[in-house]
Amino acid sequence: MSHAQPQAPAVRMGLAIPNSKLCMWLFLGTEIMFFTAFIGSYIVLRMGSPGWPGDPAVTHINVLLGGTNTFVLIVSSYFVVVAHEAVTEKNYERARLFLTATFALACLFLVIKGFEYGGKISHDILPGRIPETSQQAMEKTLGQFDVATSNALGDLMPDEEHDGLRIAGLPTAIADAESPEEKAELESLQALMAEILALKTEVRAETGLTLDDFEERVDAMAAKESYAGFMGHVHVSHPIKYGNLFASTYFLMTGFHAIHVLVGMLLFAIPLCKPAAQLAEYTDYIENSGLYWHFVDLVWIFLFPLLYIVQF
Amino acid sequence: MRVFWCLVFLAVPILAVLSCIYAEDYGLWFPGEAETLLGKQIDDLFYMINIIVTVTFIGSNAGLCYVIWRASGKQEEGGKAWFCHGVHSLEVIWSIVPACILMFISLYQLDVWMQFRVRTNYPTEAAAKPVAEVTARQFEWRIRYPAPGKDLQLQPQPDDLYTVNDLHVPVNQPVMIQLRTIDVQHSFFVPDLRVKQDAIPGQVIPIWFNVLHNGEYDLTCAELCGWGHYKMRGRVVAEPVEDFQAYLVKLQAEQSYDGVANEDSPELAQSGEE
Amino acid sequence: MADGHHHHPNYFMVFIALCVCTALSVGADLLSLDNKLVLAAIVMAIASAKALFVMMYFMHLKFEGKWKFILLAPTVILAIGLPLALLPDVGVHYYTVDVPQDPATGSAAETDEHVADGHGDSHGSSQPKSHE
Amino acid sequence: MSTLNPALEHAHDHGHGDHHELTFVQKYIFSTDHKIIGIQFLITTLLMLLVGGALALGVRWQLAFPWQSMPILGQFFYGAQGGQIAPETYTMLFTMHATVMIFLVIIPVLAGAFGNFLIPLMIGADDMAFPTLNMLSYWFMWPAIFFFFLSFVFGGGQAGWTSYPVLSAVVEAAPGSGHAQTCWLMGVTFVGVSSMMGSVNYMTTIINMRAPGMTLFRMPLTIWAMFITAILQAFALPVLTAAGFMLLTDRTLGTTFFVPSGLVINNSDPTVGGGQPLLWQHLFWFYSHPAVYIMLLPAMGMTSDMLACMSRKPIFGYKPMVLSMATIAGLGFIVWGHHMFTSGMNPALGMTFMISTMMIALPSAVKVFNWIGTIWGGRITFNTVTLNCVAFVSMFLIGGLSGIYMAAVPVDIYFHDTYMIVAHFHYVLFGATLFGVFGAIQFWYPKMFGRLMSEKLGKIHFFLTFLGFNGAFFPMHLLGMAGFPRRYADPYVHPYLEHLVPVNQFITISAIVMGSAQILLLFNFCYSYFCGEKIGRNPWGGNGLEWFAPSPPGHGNFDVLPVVYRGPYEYSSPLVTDRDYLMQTDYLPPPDSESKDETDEQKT
Ligand code: HEA
Ligand code: HEA
Ligand code: CUA
Ligand SMILES: [Cu+2]
Repeated sequence: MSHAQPQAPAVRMGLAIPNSKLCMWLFLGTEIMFFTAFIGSYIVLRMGSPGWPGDPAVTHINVLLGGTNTFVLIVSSYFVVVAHEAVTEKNYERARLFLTATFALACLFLVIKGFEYGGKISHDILPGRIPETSQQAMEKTLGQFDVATSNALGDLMPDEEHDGLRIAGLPTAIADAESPEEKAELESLQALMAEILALKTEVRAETGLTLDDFEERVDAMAAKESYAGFMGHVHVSHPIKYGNLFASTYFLMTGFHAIHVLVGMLLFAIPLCKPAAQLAEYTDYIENSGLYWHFVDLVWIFLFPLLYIVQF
Repeated sequence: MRVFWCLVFLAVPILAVLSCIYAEDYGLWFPGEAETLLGKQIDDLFYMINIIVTVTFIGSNAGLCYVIWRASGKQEEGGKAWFCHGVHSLEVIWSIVPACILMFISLYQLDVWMQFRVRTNYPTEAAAKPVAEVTARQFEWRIRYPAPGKDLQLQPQPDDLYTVNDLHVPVNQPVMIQLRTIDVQHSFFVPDLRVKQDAIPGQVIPIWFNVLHNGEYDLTCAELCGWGHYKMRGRVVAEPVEDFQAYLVKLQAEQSYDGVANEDSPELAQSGEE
Repeated sequence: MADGHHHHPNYFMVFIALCVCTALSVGADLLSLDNKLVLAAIVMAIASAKALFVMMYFMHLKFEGKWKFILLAPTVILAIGLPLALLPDVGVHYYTVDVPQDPATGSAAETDEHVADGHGDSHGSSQPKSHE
Repeated sequence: MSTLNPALEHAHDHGHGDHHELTFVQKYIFSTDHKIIGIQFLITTLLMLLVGGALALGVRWQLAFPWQSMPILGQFFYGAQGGQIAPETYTMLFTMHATVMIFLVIIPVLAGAFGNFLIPLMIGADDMAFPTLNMLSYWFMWPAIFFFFLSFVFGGGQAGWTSYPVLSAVVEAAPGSGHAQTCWLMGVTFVGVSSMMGSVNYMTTIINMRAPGMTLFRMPLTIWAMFITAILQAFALPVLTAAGFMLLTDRTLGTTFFVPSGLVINNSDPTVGGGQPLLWQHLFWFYSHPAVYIMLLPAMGMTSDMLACMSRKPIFGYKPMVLSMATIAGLGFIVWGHHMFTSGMNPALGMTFMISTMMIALPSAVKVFNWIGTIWGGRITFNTVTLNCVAFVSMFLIGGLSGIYMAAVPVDIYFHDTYMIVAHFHYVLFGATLFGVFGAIQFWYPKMFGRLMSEKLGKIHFFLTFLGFNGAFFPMHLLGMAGFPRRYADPYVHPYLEHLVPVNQFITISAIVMGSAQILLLFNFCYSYFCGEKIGRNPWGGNGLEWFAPSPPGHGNFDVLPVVYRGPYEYSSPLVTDRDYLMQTDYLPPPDSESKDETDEQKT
């Protein structure tokens, strides 16, 4: 940055803070705007949406997990301050210790976040995949049926190339079956497929089949022992009205926040790789990455009530 | 060279003004008189702004050309430039005068805008009985009229009448249409009527206008909607109320003539996804 | 000048205050208030208080020079202004909105809803159900 | 040179060879020297100007000779279709034209090229605050360029540069645009990252690295403009980046921020979701309106400096100039809705936005009048720099005034998305900004390479460009009057536009003239590098610190740390009699009056 000058620099103009800190603050200003766009969009989209899924049982939003995560971040924020204080007091071992703790807490945060994501993913609460009307819910279940039968066909008739051929060849396969078990299996698959087709026709024709009727029918199919082997991943989806917008905003905001957490961990990892004695060179660095880390905490402080508590 | 360059810069305002004066002769002005009441007001506003802007334009260019002419002559006359950091009173004048003009322009406009867009200013009968629903779609305009004697419902009705790219409205009375789109954003633009309104996915937007003369007016799409954006050509036909009613009756007759059961056919014609 | 040796604030107290605030927000949620707007106001107020604590003490803003106002004033104004400006257009609707998911309940505009196409749902349970 | 500055006397024998040798790659490719980075930006953007211009000529060809085989390009690109372009291709042409021009030419040439080159030189710093970050900001341009070109290969963005959803969010809406639109968004993201790195760096540098004595109100207007631009960028750009991410996930991951439910697009299944397309428009213009000032303010600043120097006169009303730029920036944040007057926005918002938009003409007016005031009573010669600067003022006047018609909501109902808009923004973007840039190239070229650019070529280039420019874009106002919609591949399917073919042909011919003239610029640029007249530090008799450094400045810029004693516009000062300029570094022994100005106060 500074090069040998023929003259020693006289007084430079400017603020009495280091460039790096100034730059970090300016950067945080841009970050505020970045999250403003996300959070602002969330608020207005949510207000503009005629409804919002609020029931935690449906959305798998868990206030306690969110609260724990808030706590984790606050502790980590505190630890960063302590680490910075220690490094200014030239107590490098202590600084290192608290930095390590911060790093660990960041990991913990991500793990908890991972649990939450896992819960949503396992229920397919993912943007674009949530049925919002019973029609869509039934369609989705039918789609699962299609996958299940297609898999079953593939297992039973591995010789044919694709589903079309397999379906066409099903009667022949039944006729040629080598063992009675196989024959029975093929036959029950055939029966299942016929039933699904009937169900599908009924759903598509919009004859007024309600989701409850539909569920009954599916349950009845599931209850049949001969079908049990084919119904692996099928279960009746229920519509979550406005769930897609909910999932979109939820994943967007927490996702970008998580990316910021990862970046913060990277920032802390760098001095942590150095021996404690070298932390002296990192005084400003720790202060600045601390600022960044507080900002990450700040964002979460707002995300927590917005996403977890205000539910109606 | 000095004269040449000054003339080059002087040519800008002169040619600009001249070309605007003669533009009308070459079909480069509004495509005819505005054919709606609001359109007339819009034109009037345009001409008012035009006068203000032209005066500003000529004035500023005169100033610019004058100062470059004088300043480029200094070389020959010898002598130094005027050492002056600014004139405070001038600064004040040329901030306040434009401020007043601009404030005047913007406040003066509000009325027309409110008439066109603010719900409480919609003409009451027209708003109560929209003549048609126009649904934009890649790349055509689908029009749905209520059956003669009935009111337009937001929900399609079995006896609704459908056409494509051909909107008929009664002349000389305020009419309202409901604008929708079934896919991407489009914009309902009738140059002669000075009407333009985007059709936003997910919203139903009312537009009203009052066509003054019988005639056919081009309907175009003014918001990029895909490769066929340019060819969303339709027309708006303004005709006396009796003709309009007759048109609807004719449409109804045509539509029920299909041979299919009367009740169902409109739905077939309407479904946007075959 | 700003970096002169000022007293360190008692970080631990700040930390405790933050924890208490977090507990309060969770507590507010568990109260299950009837008026959700009150709840929203309470938790957002708590969040703002927390944010203020973090910024003032952890981020040292309390001890910085005047530049903090120059930097933060426009940011805060824009950050509040943007959602406010979006509100009249996106948060509420001036025109009728199509809500195919929900023909029964009203949307923001008073007018009736409108099913965009054959697939719009007009039957079935409109109450979301939990899975399993 | 200046006898008034004793420091400079022995500066010459220092030279700048006493730095350790850098390899070619370190010095010219991955250089962290702001001057090299600036020149890298400049050359890149000039090349991109050709690309963007070539795309524009494609657009023009189609409009003048619809569906006829394009001469050279047609065979090259669309040989398969007999040289004829498809409507999708037309859409792609103007989308990519605008993208290249805005994201790869105008923004980087102003902030990237001139911002980089001039900021440290003009404030008396040895380099940017963060040279490596600076280098990265250049190299992040390349992924952007890569993605834009990749997008091109996939068929190009097909939703205009404004990229309005649902057209841009749902793949079925523009079948050809599958990966292209995604790449386009990636490109925008990278441009954003690049500008963001630049802007925080510029702000830090300007705030913290000024030479002794360079108080805020002694900074040249260029620096003020760059500073304000950087602020605009820092606060507006993240919003676009965020919105871009939202659109990207809408396209790829199935989120539904901008896609309402129940749309049947191109026979697709009905969409699910509940998003709102208007949200994109708001977020996009929240960035892109400030962005048009990002594309203008630096040129305004540079023009102010050049005009003052060329008129040998102090800038007229320095503080009003600064204030008006700040006001433009401030108001620039609250006018974005004027792009959405017909979009079905809340009418109350429409009114608010109309008033704020009208008000933004006010600071612009102050600037225009102050430029005229600067020339007033000055002493100019019509060299290339002057010509380009006067053209800047004259063209900005036209472009700005046409903005007034559009700012009036009712009138904009008619003009929105017609060629009136196209005329408006080419007048401000090309007419103002690019003429400013052409002037700036001519003006600072000697500082970059130590040689003057050819005046003769420069004047011919200016004349042809000016002629072609006005010939091409002025008639567009009249097309707009006739209701000629923009973004039409073949407007003549509408009978009311049929008679406009000859006008379009005239425009196209003018555009070709203007395009060819740019080859002259490039030629001049290269030719003068080898054959231009060699000059010393201060060929124009300028006052700024950059003229205090050697031409070209060495590593670390200044052989003597400059100390600033006054503002940058003391041309024709009565305090010196032997010449008509008084550099910021010139020390005048105090008669008495000036001493109060010289306290090295700590200025924030
Ligand atoms: C450098 C870029 C630049 C600049 C500086 C401006 C400056 C202005 N612009 Fe422009 N604008 C664009 C680039 C720019 N614009 C672009 C790219 C688009 C289109 C985007 C797209 O859709 O693709 C656009 C579109 C656009 C629209 C949207 C039109 C539409 O799509 O319907 C509007 C509407 O209000 C507008 C208004 C203005 C105004 C009022 C100014 C003002 O700042 C101008 C102020 C200047 C003056 C007025 C001249 C000097 C003043 C005087 C001499 C004083 C006296 C004057 C009076 C008293 C009247 N612009
Ligand atoms: C800074 C920005 C900028 C610049 C400089 C230009 C420059 C030009 N633009 Fe630009 N234009 C835009 C920004 C810009 N444009 C934007 C934002 C849009 C809106 C897009 C949208 O709707 O989404 C637009 C749209 C637009 C349209 C409207 C398309 C439509 O709506 O249908 C037209 C039509 O004439 C046009 C023409 C031109 C022309 C003729 C030039 C000329 O000035 C170009 C002159 C030519 C050159 C400078 C280079 C010549 C080079 C050669 C001859 C050599 C060839 C070399 C190689 C092949 C390597 N532009
Ligand atoms: Cu429809 Cu453009
Ligand atoms: Cu704008």
